[in-house]
Amino acid sequence: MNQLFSYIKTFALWELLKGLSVTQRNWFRKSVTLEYPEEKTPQSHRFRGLHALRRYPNGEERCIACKLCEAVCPALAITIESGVGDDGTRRTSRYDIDLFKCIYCGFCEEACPVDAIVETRIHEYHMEAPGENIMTKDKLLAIGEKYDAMISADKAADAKYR
Amino acid sequence: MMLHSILFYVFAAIMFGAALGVILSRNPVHSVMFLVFTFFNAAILWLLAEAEFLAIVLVLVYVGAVMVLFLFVVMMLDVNVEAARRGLTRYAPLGIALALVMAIELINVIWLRSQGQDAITEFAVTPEGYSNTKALGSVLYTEHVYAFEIAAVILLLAIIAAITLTMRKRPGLKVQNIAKQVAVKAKDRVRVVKMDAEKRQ
Amino acid sequence: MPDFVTNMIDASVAWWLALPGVVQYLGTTLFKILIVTVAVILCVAFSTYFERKVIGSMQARVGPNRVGPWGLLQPFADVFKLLFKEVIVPSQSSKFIFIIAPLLSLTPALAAWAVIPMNNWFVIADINAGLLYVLALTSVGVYGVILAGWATNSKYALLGAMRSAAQIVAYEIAMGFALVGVLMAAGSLNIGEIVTAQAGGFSQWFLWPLLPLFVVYWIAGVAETNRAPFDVAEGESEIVAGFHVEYSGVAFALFFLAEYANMILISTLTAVFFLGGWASPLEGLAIFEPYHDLTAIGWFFGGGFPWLFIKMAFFMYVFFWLRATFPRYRYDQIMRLGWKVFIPVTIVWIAVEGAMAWFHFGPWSNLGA
Amino acid sequence: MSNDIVNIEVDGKPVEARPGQMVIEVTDRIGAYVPRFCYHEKLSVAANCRMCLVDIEGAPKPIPACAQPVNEGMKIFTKSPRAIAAQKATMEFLLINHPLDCPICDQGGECELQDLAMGYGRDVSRYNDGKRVVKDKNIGPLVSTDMTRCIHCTRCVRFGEEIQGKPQLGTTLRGENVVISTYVEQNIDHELSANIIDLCPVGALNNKPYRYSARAWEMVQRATVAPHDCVGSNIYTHVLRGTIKRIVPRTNEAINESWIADRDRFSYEAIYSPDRLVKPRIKESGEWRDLEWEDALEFAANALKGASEPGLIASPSSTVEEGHLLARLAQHLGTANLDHRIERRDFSDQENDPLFPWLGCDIADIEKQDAIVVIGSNIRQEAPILAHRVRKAALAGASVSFVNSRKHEYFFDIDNYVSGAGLVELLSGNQIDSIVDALTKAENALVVLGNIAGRHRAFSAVRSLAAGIAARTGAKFGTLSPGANSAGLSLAGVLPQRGNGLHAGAMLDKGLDAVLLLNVEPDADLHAVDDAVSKLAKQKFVVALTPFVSDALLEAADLLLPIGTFAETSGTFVNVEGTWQSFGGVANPVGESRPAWKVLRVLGNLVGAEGFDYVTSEDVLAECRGAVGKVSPESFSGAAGSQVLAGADNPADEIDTPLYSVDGLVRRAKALQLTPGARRAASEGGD
Amino acid sequence: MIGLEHYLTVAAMLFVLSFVGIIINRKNLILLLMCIELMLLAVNTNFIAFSRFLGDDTGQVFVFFILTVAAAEAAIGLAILVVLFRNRRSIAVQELNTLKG
Repeated sequence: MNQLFSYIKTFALWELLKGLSVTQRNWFRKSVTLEYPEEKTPQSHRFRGLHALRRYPNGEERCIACKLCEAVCPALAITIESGVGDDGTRRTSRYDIDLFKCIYCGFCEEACPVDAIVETRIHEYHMEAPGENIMTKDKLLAIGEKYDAMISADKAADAKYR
Repeated sequence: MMLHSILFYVFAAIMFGAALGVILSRNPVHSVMFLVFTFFNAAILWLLAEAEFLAIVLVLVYVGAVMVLFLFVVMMLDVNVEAARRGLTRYAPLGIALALVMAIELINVIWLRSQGQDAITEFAVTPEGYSNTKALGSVLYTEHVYAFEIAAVILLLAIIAAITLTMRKRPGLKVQNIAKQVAVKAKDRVRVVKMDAEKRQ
Repeated sequence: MPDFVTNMIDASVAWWLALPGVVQYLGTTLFKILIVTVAVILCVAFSTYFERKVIGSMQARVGPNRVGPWGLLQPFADVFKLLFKEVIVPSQSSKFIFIIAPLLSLTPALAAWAVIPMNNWFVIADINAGLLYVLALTSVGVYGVILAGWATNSKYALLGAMRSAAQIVAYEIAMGFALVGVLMAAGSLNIGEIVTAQAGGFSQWFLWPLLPLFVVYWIAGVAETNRAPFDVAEGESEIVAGFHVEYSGVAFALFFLAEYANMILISTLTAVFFLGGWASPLEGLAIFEPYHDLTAIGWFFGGGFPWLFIKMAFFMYVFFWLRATFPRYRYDQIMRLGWKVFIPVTIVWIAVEGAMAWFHFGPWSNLGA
Repeated sequence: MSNDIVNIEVDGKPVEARPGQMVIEVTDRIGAYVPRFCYHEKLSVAANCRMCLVDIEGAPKPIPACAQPVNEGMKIFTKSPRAIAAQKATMEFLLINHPLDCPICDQGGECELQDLAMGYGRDVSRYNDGKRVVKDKNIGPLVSTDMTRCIHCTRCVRFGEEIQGKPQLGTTLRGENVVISTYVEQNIDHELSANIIDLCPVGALNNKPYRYSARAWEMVQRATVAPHDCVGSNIYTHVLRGTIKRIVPRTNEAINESWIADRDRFSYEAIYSPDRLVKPRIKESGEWRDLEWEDALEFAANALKGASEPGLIASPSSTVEEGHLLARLAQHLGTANLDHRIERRDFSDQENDPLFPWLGCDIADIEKQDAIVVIGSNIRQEAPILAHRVRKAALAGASVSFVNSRKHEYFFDIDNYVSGAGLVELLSGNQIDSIVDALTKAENALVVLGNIAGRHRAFSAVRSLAAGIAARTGAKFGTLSPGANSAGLSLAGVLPQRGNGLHAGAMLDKGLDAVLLLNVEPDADLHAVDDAVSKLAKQKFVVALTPFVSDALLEAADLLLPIGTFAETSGTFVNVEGTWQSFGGVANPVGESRPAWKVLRVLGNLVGAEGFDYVTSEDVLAECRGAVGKVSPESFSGAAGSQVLAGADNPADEIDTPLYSVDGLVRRAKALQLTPGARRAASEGGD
Repeated sequence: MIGLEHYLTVAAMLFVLSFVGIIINRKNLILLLMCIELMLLAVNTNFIAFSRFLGDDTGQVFVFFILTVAAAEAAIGLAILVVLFRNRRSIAVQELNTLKG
């Protein structure tokens, strides 16, 4: 009897019709789309976007070329060359982040002993020419300077959880 | 009827060219494509001869099915083209010689024998409202019904033969029966048994 | 109306009537072809928009809404984008075949429209073996796909082409058998006659006596057009995009056009074969008889092109609905469905039809009478 | 119960030990790890870091394992709560004054203190007072100092006293104020001094040229062999993205123990010097221009093919493979004019040369000798590792004597230093009688002829005399050899006398159609020829395969082909004791330079030589080894022919190549050239 | 004016061409099969021409049967080909000599 019933169901395409009714019901549901450039979702201060290198308030670079970020980077996106700086301290002579390799995991930020490399909340950026995906030290420092206020505020907001 | 003649010559010429392509092209896939093209043109010639049913059936059966099969086989069997084409020029003289003999004989039959007789240049008269399909059907299902049955049996035979030839028995193949899987209910699989708890000894 | 305009119209009509018959015939036919082709292409353009909107709605999204009001100009934006993109021909490909393959795929999809009656007088070529012609052309459409896959010289493309070809050939048979049922019911291969055989309101449509064949035909049609859930030929999860991986720009647009033209064709054919084509469902009701000849809304009661369009649009919607609902079939399941389910079902129903005809039941009720 | 076994128990397991062994030696042997900073197996016990405290049953307090000899029945617990607590407490004390600058410390990642702090350190410091800061010292161009990080293990101090023999670092003050320093500001000055970098368990003493340029974890460690002397010290190169960042010793007790000479450690700097030749160059009508390899090789091949008897001169630091290919090439070109003995000036007795220059015994056996005589050698410069072995022998009580025209400084008791005249005169005089006596008395005695003797204008006479002394006293007789691979090249047949060819000097005097120089700088290396540069310039066509370009080469050569240095090529060196040591290329080639064996291989193809289709250097080596067969080393045993040309035995004419001038690499190593040793040599105007 | 002879001639040319094809492509089984299809096409054309010019639909019935049989032939021929290729990795005719006495 069950057998017969299930045969009838099969030939009546019952399961398929059930599926179709699900999608048809959803037709009437309100759309959840956000119209992106005009509307945006709220963003956490922990958002991990474009990277930046920070300076101390006196203008000195924070980065001390310890290469911990390079070591911790799971995507091998960071390339650092280091040497003795002009003042005899340990400094980077090259600090490149390949944005195509980067997976924005934030490990570099976590690993940094001097809070030099940070991931900002900037997530709307693009490249126009080959090679622009490489964030050089100069570019990273420039971002750090430009968005210093935002970065500091985010760091301050997160400080009590660390 | 000028139009008719022009169309005939044009498509006959194209068909001839395509047929040449079939036997001469280096790549079997191109050969198949040329053959498809030949069939198309043949279908047009048949249409010109007002055999519309067969023309369409030719396209349907040959172009749509048989040639797809050919194409399939040619593409799937990674045939060594160069090796297969070697010797093409070697046998060409023999082929052309035999072809010439044959062509002469055929032309002899077609033209020389018809010399002096009335050339048939007009289609046979068809009655008003004549439908090629209908006419063919009525002949097929009355006079030739047994042959028709036999043809059906031959086709069935061909299907079975082709399947048995190419079927590979793969032992240990696991197959799922989707319908059965979908139809199964929890209570078909699990039996919930109620039992009293045993007393501790 | 100013005189010179009426004069001009009169003059051109006179000029036209003075032309030889052959030229007049060719002219009108070309004009008809132009109308149908442009209409189909416009339909294709808006079905892409329609599809995205429908699927969007079913997924609680909005779909295209940026280009033009409600995104209505999106299809044109897409077309322009595709037109201006470079057509990349892979260096190891078979160049000539690679380029003509999209055309081979589009031509049959458009050519099949020749025999489809839009209403009781508009048909480009009213041939007797119209049904066969449609079948032949749909079976030829496979060449575009199979040659595209082969000419690309990529394993993904070839696999996609192989899948697509095998699938189309398999479903061709079920489709053909379903149409055998239709032609048994209509008693003609002429599509116009098939429509008129269904005259007399929606109760007379072949949908009812041939319900299993209708389902089979429709599903086979979905499979023929390589649409979801039968789109293994371009299954992006396994074979990237199947036969058209390497196609770009206009060449890709042609494939796109062919696919949608085929969808529209299948929708229209389903309407024609099973839903009475341009006939109105209210046709058979005597109370509406007097309104058949009303100028603006007469079609609503008596039948006309709008009904065909509405039915076609419905089936297009079902195409999108299916796509939004069902996950992709596995290849062996597709083959199983085609060979082991549909063909037996159609054969059984043809036998049933034979029985119905024997007992003068349904469409055969006035047979021999 | 025998005297030489004591039974003890470590962590509950019974263990046998030799009496007098320290506990830590036993625990190390059985793999029960005890943390330590000051203990080092090659140095004396200091027991001042207290990290190795272990729990010994019956002892009232934990006892340092490095300073506690084992006793019968001793029960040691390395992991008992008391031991662990003691170790943790020690670690906390050590960390009180250790700065938290691991991120900028070059030792970070390979730091013993860092590692042990992970295991024994607290995560929060309880120390709230000010930390101690110590001023850094400038102790020379090789070693950087960050003395604040010092934990006063005194390994460096003990190294100076015990290994160098020249204490340079020491501790001053007491308690918290203890400071390691050089007392008065001065550079450390010893050929092995940089080993303190490896010894320092923290980041106090670090590699100065390497400073801040890489981290320990990101470099790839690749083994190779040092190319600057005949010892063949085993080294590791640390390579970052194909560039050598530093070199550290690879322990091989049979050769270099765990030390390497400073020049082996720092010569890599020259690989990246601006002098590197990065593209083939050709001189056309006096003007140099760059050209492509294909064209350059064509030129070279045509010149060699067209020459009637071309001359081939290889540096003694060329690999066996290069030597073999050169010999094969010479064979094909129909010439026997090939030589690698570019420092030798007297060929009169060359027929009696042994199969290859041999030390007379294994390197490790030097320290077991009872008497050693070193003749005509500044052995600390020629082979620092051998000098260290000789010093070890002397410390063990051997009688070590020197015969040399000039006096050199050694940091151990020398039995007899005979000097002040030419070598022939010294050896044939009676000043050496007491040395002969010592040799005769000794059971194991060794006479070693050095490179000063090897470059002597009357080398054959010196050699005969020395061999005569050895034969008279029953001592072993051996020679040092220039370059890293004199032995290997002799075996590979890069010698003219085996085919009646001309040696290097004679070649250039004769004038040839084509000369091929393999890694030879005519001005600094080619001692065999006086005025080598001008003589070469007179040759018809000179092809120089060289990693470096110099004014002398630009003057002397017509075609320069850039080849890789020892780090950029694979190859094999045979050292002075006859050990074959193969190594692979470790660094990416600089510019368009190519391994020399590949260049020679292609040259072979271009001149149409047969069988030049080697794919790897291993193929070449296999063929060469097959050709050499099994050889047993032999000492020179020729007859004493002490006739000397007038003026040949002139001490002023002896050539003593300074420590940091032995080859092109060392001469271009920036840091080495800044050392006191190099500056001293320069101010003396030595060569 | 197009007459029966025209059709017959076209068919004859097609037939001869396919014959040449069989001879020069005698090593390639697939092409042999295709040439045979071509021959059948020529024959079919003749049938249709005769049928139309003589006004007898039986000719077209013959074509119908020939199409049927040719489809069957092609299916079996290709099946054999596939099996052959699977077993020998080659479809060269000259290598199929294991049945030689």
